[in-house]
Amino acid sequence: MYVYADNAATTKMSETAMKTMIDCMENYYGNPSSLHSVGQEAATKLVEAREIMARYLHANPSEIYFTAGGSEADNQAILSAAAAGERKGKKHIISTTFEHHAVLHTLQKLEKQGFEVTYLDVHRNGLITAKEVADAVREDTALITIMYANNEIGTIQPIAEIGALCREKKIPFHTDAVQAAGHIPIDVEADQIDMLSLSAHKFHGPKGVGVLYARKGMQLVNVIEGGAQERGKRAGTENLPAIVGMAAAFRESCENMEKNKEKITALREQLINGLEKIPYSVLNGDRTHRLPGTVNFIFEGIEGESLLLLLDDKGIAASSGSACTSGSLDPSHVLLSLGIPHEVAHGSLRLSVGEYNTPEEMEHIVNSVPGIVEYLRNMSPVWEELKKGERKHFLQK
Amino acid sequence: MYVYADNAATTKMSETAMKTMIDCMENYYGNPSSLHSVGQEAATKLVEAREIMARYLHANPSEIYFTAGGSEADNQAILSAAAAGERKGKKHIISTTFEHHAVLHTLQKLEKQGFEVTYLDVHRNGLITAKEVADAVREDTALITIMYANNEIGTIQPIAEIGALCREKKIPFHTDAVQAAGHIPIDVEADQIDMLSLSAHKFHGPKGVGVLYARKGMQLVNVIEGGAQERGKRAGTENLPAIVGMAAAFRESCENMEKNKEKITALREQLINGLEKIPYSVLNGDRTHRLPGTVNFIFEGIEGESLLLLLDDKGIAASSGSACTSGSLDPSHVLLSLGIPHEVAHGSLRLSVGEYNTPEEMEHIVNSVPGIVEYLRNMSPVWEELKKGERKHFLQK
Amino acid sequence: MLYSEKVMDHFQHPRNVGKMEDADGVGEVGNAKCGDIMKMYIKVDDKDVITDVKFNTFGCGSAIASSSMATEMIKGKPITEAIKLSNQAVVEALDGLPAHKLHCSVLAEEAVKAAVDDYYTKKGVKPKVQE
Amino acid sequence: MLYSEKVMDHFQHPRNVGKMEDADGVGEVGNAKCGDIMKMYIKVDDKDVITDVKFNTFGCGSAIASSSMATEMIKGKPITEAIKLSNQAVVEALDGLPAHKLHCSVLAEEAVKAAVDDYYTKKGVKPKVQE
Ligand SMILES: Cc1ncc(COP(=O)(O)O)c(C=O)c1O
Ligand SMILES: Cc1ncc(COP(=O)(O)O)c(C=O)c1O
Repeated sequence: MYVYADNAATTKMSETAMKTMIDCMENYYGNPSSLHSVGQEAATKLVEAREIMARYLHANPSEIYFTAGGSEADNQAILSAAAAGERKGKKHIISTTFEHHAVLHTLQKLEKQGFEVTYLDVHRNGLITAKEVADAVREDTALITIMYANNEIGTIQPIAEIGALCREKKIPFHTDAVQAAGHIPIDVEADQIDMLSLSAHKFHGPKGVGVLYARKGMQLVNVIEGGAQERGKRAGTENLPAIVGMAAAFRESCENMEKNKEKITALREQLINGLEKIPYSVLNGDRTHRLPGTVNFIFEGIEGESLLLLLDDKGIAASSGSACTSGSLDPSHVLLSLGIPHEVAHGSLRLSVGEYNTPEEMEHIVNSVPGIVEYLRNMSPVWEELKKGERKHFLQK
Repeated sequence: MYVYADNAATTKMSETAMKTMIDCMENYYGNPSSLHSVGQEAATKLVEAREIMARYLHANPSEIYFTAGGSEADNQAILSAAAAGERKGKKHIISTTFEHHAVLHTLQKLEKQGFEVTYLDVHRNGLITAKEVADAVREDTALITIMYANNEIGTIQPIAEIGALCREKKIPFHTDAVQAAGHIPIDVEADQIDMLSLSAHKFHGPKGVGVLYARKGMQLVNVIEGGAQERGKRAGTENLPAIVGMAAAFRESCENMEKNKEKITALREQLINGLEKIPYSVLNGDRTHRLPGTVNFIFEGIEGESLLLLLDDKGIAASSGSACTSGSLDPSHVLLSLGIPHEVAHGSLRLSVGEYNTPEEMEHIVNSVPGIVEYLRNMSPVWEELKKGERKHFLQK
Repeated sequence: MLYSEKVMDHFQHPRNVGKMEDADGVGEVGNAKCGDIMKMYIKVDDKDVITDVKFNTFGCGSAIASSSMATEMIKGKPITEAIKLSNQAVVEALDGLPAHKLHCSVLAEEAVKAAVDDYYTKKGVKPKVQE
Repeated sequence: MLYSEKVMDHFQHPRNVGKMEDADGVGEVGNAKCGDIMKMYIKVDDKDVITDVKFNTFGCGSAIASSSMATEMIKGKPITEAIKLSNQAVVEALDGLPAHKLHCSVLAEEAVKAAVDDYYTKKGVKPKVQE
């Protein structure tokens, strides 16, 4: 049995998305900017894809900008709001400590250019409140950017409340919805979102394509200069096969969302119930305000990479916020921002499941993890010291 | 018969590239940054693709950066050299008047930031000389960026000579090789190129993927901030299916280059010989220093868009630098930069052919164009005036 | 698709193309630099009704289609009605034009007005075109 | 692949894992904050030869593999040879390590030296580890 439980990293393409994409590569290879019929048929496909994306986000097609992925969309949204703010002398941004690097590194770039950023604490449960956002608002706040759902621990923020606040204060609101899109309902109208990023490969669409939703009236700056594609806001020959593949995947995900959500939530609960029995373990992030398919545990006394490799050996693909998986010395900034000490943050495991997974697979995971954790603990001098009381436990039980 | 003669706009994917890409989507869907075997198998594919691109450019794999296309690569190359130059107080750039918009618009952005750009005249034949570049060099020249081959008229610049000059003067040299790559031999070592952009969909690879080659030691700035992909220089989950598809297409194009070049050149000559018989027409760009497959003609007294639409009606897909095809009021900046007056620049026709075209198709084009030109001229008040001598001819014959 | 079926029909099968040697009014608008020139010829009977109309156009698909449509719309109409032809009416009759092509319909309107203008001038009547 | 077959072999089947109650020398290096701790136990006979060695490691795949490899490389060797074990030798024996994992081999080298250090200290001999 091989269990792919790393859907938050990337997903396998759906058959529908794949078929749509292949059909486009074979039959609609024209450049949508070309006047001849090969080009104009491609242009028609582009229009259709834009309409589909808009429909399921409750947006207008003219508010959809195709990008090469979530990172690019994040960069463009933030740089655009910053440029607009700067023109009015506003150089303050509100965000959180546990955003994706596509957001954080863009914010850091802006800090070097004189912007000030307030990074809201996300607490032990990985949630912020609209009140905390409101308290951080200043006269010169140019942008509030808060992710819809976190990629490592899966917590979902109160986006509609934050949206309402931003609208009231007339501050542009961007949300990185890369983990949320296709998995939980998103309504940019109801949520009062001004800009939103998503990436197709997180919902069984192709890689290398995403959307920046930007509400009418938002002024965008280009991340990529050149031709007049995407109404002059994103240059480069349109990646039509990927775009139509994304639209097909998004439609499929949204149409089946309720059904999938129910199924995936059950798988997630199976995992949580099984894994929380492991002594000295903890589930990261709020128990209920979370994505249907994302689970993140810490096991004291072990290091995440070893756990991953041994799980892989048992046919389970998972991920970790361990330092060793990223090549840096610090464990993931997400885990640290929850207030988890370095010592235990290294021992994290993320399992992210989707509609292609089965209860049998969850059983396999639940049966495999405890033994591996025990094996690694037995090899670990840290565990030895914890047992002997020479070291203090961070976790309960 | 349907003749696709717009290969400079975009190409149909090769079967090899398509198969490679589909195989990757189905079997190597993992995230190359993931530690489990699904991810590591993807990582291996990524390494292989990088090696292939490097091999056929005569570069080192560590000098290959995957981007979402030619435009992004152009932006990043130019912004990087500008940033490096600025640190040394160098804010002068040399380019040409007929670069692609991905280059020109990036240069214009830099001009707003205080850079000075010398745009070399490309003359009536669409060629510059290394001497002209040398004459433009200043103490504070931070970058020389000159396209390998022009996208509208197909002329090829003396890149090796310019490369040698740049190396001698120790000025970074970037070339937009989007039209050249896969069609004529490129050797970054021999040509002494420091940075180079290419885009897969111009050589039967997938859309939405390209390469920025940057010689060891070139300092890159990020166009897209975020994760540590591409050695920290280009964030975003790698678009692996497109990347391996590009590598497959590039290998195929390079391996078959000699054979294809011969075939395509013959097709091109068939077109030129046929079309230059049309009275008051002219071939744009140097007769010999040109891409194997690109032909650009002007026919006096007519407007390009009408010509394209009527050609399409006869099953011929072509393009034009007419103002009407771009939505602007001016005809293509490329044609104007050749010194062609607006009045005739509107009447241009670009035919770009490739190895999938046949002599029969060329015959169909050569047989169709004259009649359509005549029809449109008969409808044109301009032609009437030219005939009567009320208007002066710009073109001969 | 860039153009409506109507536009494509009028572009591919333009009505009333050609010169008219004995026109009562001729109007030429646009210029070659901008890539559009329309020349319109009208034949007017003694009841000020446009009995025939012809055009020659140098321009893009929508320029040719707009000219063709305009000629159809004024043919058989009294001059007083023809000069009321608006570019919006041409656009509507064509089932729409892309935003960046609307100027073609404006040219068609202007060409009609120029031809009528010329007709009045030739007749020595003060042109009523500009209201 | 991230790791060589050798690394994977030593990670999946680590040699000499465990504690040693009656060790002649024990060394612990690294710290939990950084995510790597290695503890090494050696048994030394009266001819200063390492007759047995064990390790416990908290850390990533390459940390475990480096520990395992290091124990194999010093087992049965005279102390004087063991203290010459370099991290490069461990890396080579493992058929390489990814650049950002090289510190694991350094830890392994340090763990051996710390154990030998401890052995000398216990024997009351001036340690010769740092040369
Ligand atoms: C010369 C040249 N440079 C850059 C580009 C941009 O490439 P892409 O559309 O793949 O971003 C193109 C083609 O569109 C081109 O022909
Ligand atoms: C929350 C979040 N934001 C942004 C991204 C970046 O998306 P992409 O890799 O498609 O650029 C990701 C995934 O990598 C993500 O999980």
